[in-house]
Amino acid sequence: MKKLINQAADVVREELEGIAVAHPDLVKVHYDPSFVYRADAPIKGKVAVISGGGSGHEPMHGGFVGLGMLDAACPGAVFTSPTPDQMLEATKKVDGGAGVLHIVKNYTGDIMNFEMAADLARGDGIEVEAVVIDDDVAVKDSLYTAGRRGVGTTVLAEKICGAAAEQRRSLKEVADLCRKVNGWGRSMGMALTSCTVPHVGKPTFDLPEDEMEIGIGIHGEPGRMRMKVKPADEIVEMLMEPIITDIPYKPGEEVLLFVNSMGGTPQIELYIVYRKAYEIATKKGLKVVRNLIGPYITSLEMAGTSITMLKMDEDLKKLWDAPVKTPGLRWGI
Amino acid sequence: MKKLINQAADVVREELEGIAVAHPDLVKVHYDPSFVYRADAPIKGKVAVISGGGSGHEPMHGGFVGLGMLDAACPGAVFTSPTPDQMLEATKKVDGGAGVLHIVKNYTGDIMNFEMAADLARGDGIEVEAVVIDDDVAVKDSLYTAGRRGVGTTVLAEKICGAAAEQRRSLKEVADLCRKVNGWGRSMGMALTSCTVPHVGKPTFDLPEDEMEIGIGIHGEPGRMRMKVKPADEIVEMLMEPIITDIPYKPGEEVLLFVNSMGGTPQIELYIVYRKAYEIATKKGLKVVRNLIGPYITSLEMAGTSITMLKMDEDLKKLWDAPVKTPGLRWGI
Amino acid sequence: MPIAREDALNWIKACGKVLAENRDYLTQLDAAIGDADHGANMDRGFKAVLNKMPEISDKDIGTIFKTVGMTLISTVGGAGGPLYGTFFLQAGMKTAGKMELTLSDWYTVLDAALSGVVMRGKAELGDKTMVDALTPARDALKAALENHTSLPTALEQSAEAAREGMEGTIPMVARKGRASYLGERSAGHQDPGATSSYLILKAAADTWSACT
Amino acid sequence: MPIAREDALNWIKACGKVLAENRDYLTQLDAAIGDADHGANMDRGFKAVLNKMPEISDKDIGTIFKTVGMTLISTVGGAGGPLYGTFFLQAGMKTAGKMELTLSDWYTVLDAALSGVVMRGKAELGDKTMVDALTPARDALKAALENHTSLPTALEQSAEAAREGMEGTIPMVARKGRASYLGERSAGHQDPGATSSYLILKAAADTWSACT
Ligand SMILES: Nc1ncnc2c1ncn2[C@@H]1O[C@H](COP(=O)(O)OP(=O)(O)O)[C@@H](O)[C@H]1O
Ligand SMILES: Nc1ncnc2c1ncn2[C@@H]1O[C@H](COP(=O)(O)OP(=O)(O)O)[C@@H](O)[C@H]1O
Ligand SMILES: [Mg+2]
Ligand SMILES: [Mg+2]
Ligand SMILES: [Mg+2]
Ligand SMILES: [Mg+2]
Repeated sequence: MKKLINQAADVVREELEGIAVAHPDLVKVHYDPSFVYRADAPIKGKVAVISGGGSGHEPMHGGFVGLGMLDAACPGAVFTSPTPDQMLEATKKVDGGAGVLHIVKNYTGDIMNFEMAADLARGDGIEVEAVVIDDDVAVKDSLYTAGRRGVGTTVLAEKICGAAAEQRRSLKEVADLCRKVNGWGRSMGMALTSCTVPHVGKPTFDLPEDEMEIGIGIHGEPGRMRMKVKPADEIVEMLMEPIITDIPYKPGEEVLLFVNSMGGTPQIELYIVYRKAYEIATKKGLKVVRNLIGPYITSLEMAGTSITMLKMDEDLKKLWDAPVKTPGLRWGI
Repeated sequence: MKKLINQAADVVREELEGIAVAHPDLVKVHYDPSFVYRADAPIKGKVAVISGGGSGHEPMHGGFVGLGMLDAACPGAVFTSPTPDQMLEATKKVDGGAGVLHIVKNYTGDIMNFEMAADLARGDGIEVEAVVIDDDVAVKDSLYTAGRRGVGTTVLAEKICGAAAEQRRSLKEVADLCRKVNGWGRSMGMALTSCTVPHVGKPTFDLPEDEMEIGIGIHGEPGRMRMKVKPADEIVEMLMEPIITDIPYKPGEEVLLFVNSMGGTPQIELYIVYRKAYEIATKKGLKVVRNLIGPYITSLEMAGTSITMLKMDEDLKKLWDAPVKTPGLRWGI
Repeated sequence: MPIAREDALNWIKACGKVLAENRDYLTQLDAAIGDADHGANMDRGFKAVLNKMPEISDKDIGTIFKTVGMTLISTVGGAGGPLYGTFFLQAGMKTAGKMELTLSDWYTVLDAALSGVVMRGKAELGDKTMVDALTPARDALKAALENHTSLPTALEQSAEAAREGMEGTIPMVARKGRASYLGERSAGHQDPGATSSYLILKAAADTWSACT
Repeated sequence: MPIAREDALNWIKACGKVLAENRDYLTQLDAAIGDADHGANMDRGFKAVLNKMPEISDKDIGTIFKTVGMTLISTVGGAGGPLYGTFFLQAGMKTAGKMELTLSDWYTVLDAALSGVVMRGKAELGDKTMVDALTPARDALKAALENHTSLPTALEQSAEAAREGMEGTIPMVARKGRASYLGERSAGHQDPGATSSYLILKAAADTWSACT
């Protein structure tokens, strides 16, 4: 394993220390339990939007804390959802009296830990709503399983709900908006290489030099299937097909197209992917009105990409365009 | 070689096609000869700032075209400086009558190709100034050699000169400013892995699982020395020492600290690097007043980092903070 | 003698030891069908529990188990944290104030702990989770109780049933937890959580082999 | 017969062929001390040149060389593009309007081409560049002229001198071009540009072996 780290056990803490000295104007870091929160929190009368999850997906979530996006983010160990006390303390710290929205990715661990935290926070008199993101079309949705994973749509939901909270919408409105974004977003990802969890020290899976994994999540887990590496255009077709054939896109509709790097794939390749994804969406009659291209929800240094499409309407477009000032996403200010 | 590409020969062209459909509001793409230019170019009365270089360093330079930064960028083949006709046509396209600044990284090929282009453009009656960036302290500076490479400071110079041009400073002023930034910036980089040039199909150098290269450039070239991989903190010391002991930083001075990913190193590691670099700078009495952390001048998918420090003054701080709206760097607007 | 306070403490210590020893093994199992952290998670949690030992070494069994549960919840994270946390919290509820446990008490404890896990995770038998190891272990205890089997033998039978349940997860297609994302590809791999459950119950049988 | 227009065209074609054949070899040399593109660059450039052949097949030698130079400049990029571009532009200047070349003409051409390369790149002998192959090749031609050696033999001697010059770059520590960044580590590797220069001059000797 080659990484720019010191001890595997110190990775998350040292990363947080780096964030703390890098962005004191935007965020503060609380340790034990650890979370990143807006430097100006709590903001009186504003719904607080918070999220969390295992580390290793940077900039998500800590990099999205700031004006117009998250009020706090709780980093777990690498690929391990945070504990209830992290979410509880973060919730207490940023609650401005208007309630707190928990954006939860649909993983058993995240769900259970966040549920416990919400229960405890409610016990402390804080209004909490939790919305679960489950947008990964690589996983068959079913009542009898854990359901779909939460992936790329999470980033978009955090941006959009953060903007809505900034407008002083109510907790119920922001939570409903989050459910709408989740209902309108679909994602699928693939990997060219595995990633290496620092404390494991070797790649999570072995992938021969001529093979790839299709339908991966963001935790280095193997995908739905393994196959020979194909040209980028064919890979993009394999990702776009399940996204588009799933509800809810109809010809003529407007979409946001998000091409994400899993961490190790450089930008030159992302634009080749975007080019084809855009072509496919356009051919299906969809209007790509917004986009996002870069490493925003990663899986350590994994090479690969994920594509997310989100149906847009006027409200979503305005919320997307609203100012955001975080370490990982910034515009309009 | 595993990459999200189609044919190796089509990589740059397809990337440009992706940029064209991704950011039509910001940039346009010209093919044959190929360059990316501001959608609203030429801007009458504004000095145009342009740059170029081999592809494979994205977002540099094409991703830095837009308001407050570059007016045009010329991508060569992967790691191959562009040809004079690209720079000539780009120069003609964006000249708004106030002259054009060529920001050139100090590589023999770039120097010679850009010189030819500048001569031709001057022949066409366009005022052209060229400033060469040579900030890589890994390379001994000497009159008898090609001198230092141009690396991380290039990104900072493009941002700062772009802002100055936006203020309608004259060509001479913008060029002098660029020379000042070059004089005040120092960089050094290292690699944990090689990169693979698409048309070569295999890594440029073999690096055993427990070794790293120190003092690399941005073209997959081996570094000044190879050694066993060390903890991040020691690596950062090895990079910071030559940067700080070189002119021109004195205790009490203000600096911008730029921690760059070579492409394959994810953000979680960059913050661990930043943390230590910040600590070292602070211990030396330097005040880190601005920073930049992310993959901005890359070497395809190479894992590794480079650190750049730029001495700052009031003018540079204002120019750094000025609005910028490009695909790769955006704030204030 | 029945299972005493010290025995309960020793069991927790033994869990810490066996989970540390099997850290890489559990992680390897999790790498195949999950995210390669189960070993590290359990080890981190029980290391934190061992650090709490001085505080609870003179407490009743209920307090001991409850502290273990709280500590796991705040240090493990992932699915394992809430599930094993709930397991020990429920065990603590059934043993509040108790200074020793009989076989019948232990059955009640395991039954409540398992119910807590099921209530939290909503997994059913056959979903390829720790429930597939814990359920037969609980059932074996019940059968042993009915057959008036001795405590050590009952514990051995319970651990053996957990082992069979754990191995039984190998051919299963996961329906819960992270392995469920793999669909058919999850078959052919042993569930890491079922494995840690077996290790914990086996540690009980080993630690309490002299109890009666 | 001296070197005729067709011979000049055939040399250019031979250059295209030999550079395509040695594409990977040149890139490999460049990977060791540069950026792994010299082979691809030269091949791309000469492929573009070959596409221009129909346009220039009836032109004088000066136009042929000038067109090669312009094409290389606008398609090669890197250091190789301007250097070989200048090489052929200078060759074109010395052969403007000419329909054939004698040994003495060819010496003038190579001397001017080399001067162009030196003027553009400012490399000196021993800097580990193409200059280290081109200079002895030019000098060998001069000696051959003075010794009244036959054209084919002079060309062979010139190519052989280029080969020796090329091999002479192996122990050198680079002072110009990308290899200079490596400092001492550049020693022990043959310079890619010196190698392509040798290949080009060897192609001339091979193509023009029947000229006199
Ligand atoms: N819903 C559930 N009910 C019971 N056990 C579960 C459930 N989901 C997952 N598990 C267990 O948790 C184990 C994984 O734990 P761990 O790796 O610590 O968490 P995570 O899956 O969040 O990384 C699985 O092997 C499985 O036995
Ligand atoms: N200043 C120079 N003068 C003469 N030749 C040079 C000079 N710099 C580099 N070269 C030659 O160019 C070759 C490299 O060409 P190429 O790989 O095409 O360009 P780049 O170095 O830009 O990638 C070197 O091997 C060397 O022979
Ligand atoms: Mg996990
Ligand atoms: Mg090159
Ligand atoms: Mg796991
Ligand atoms: Mg080269």
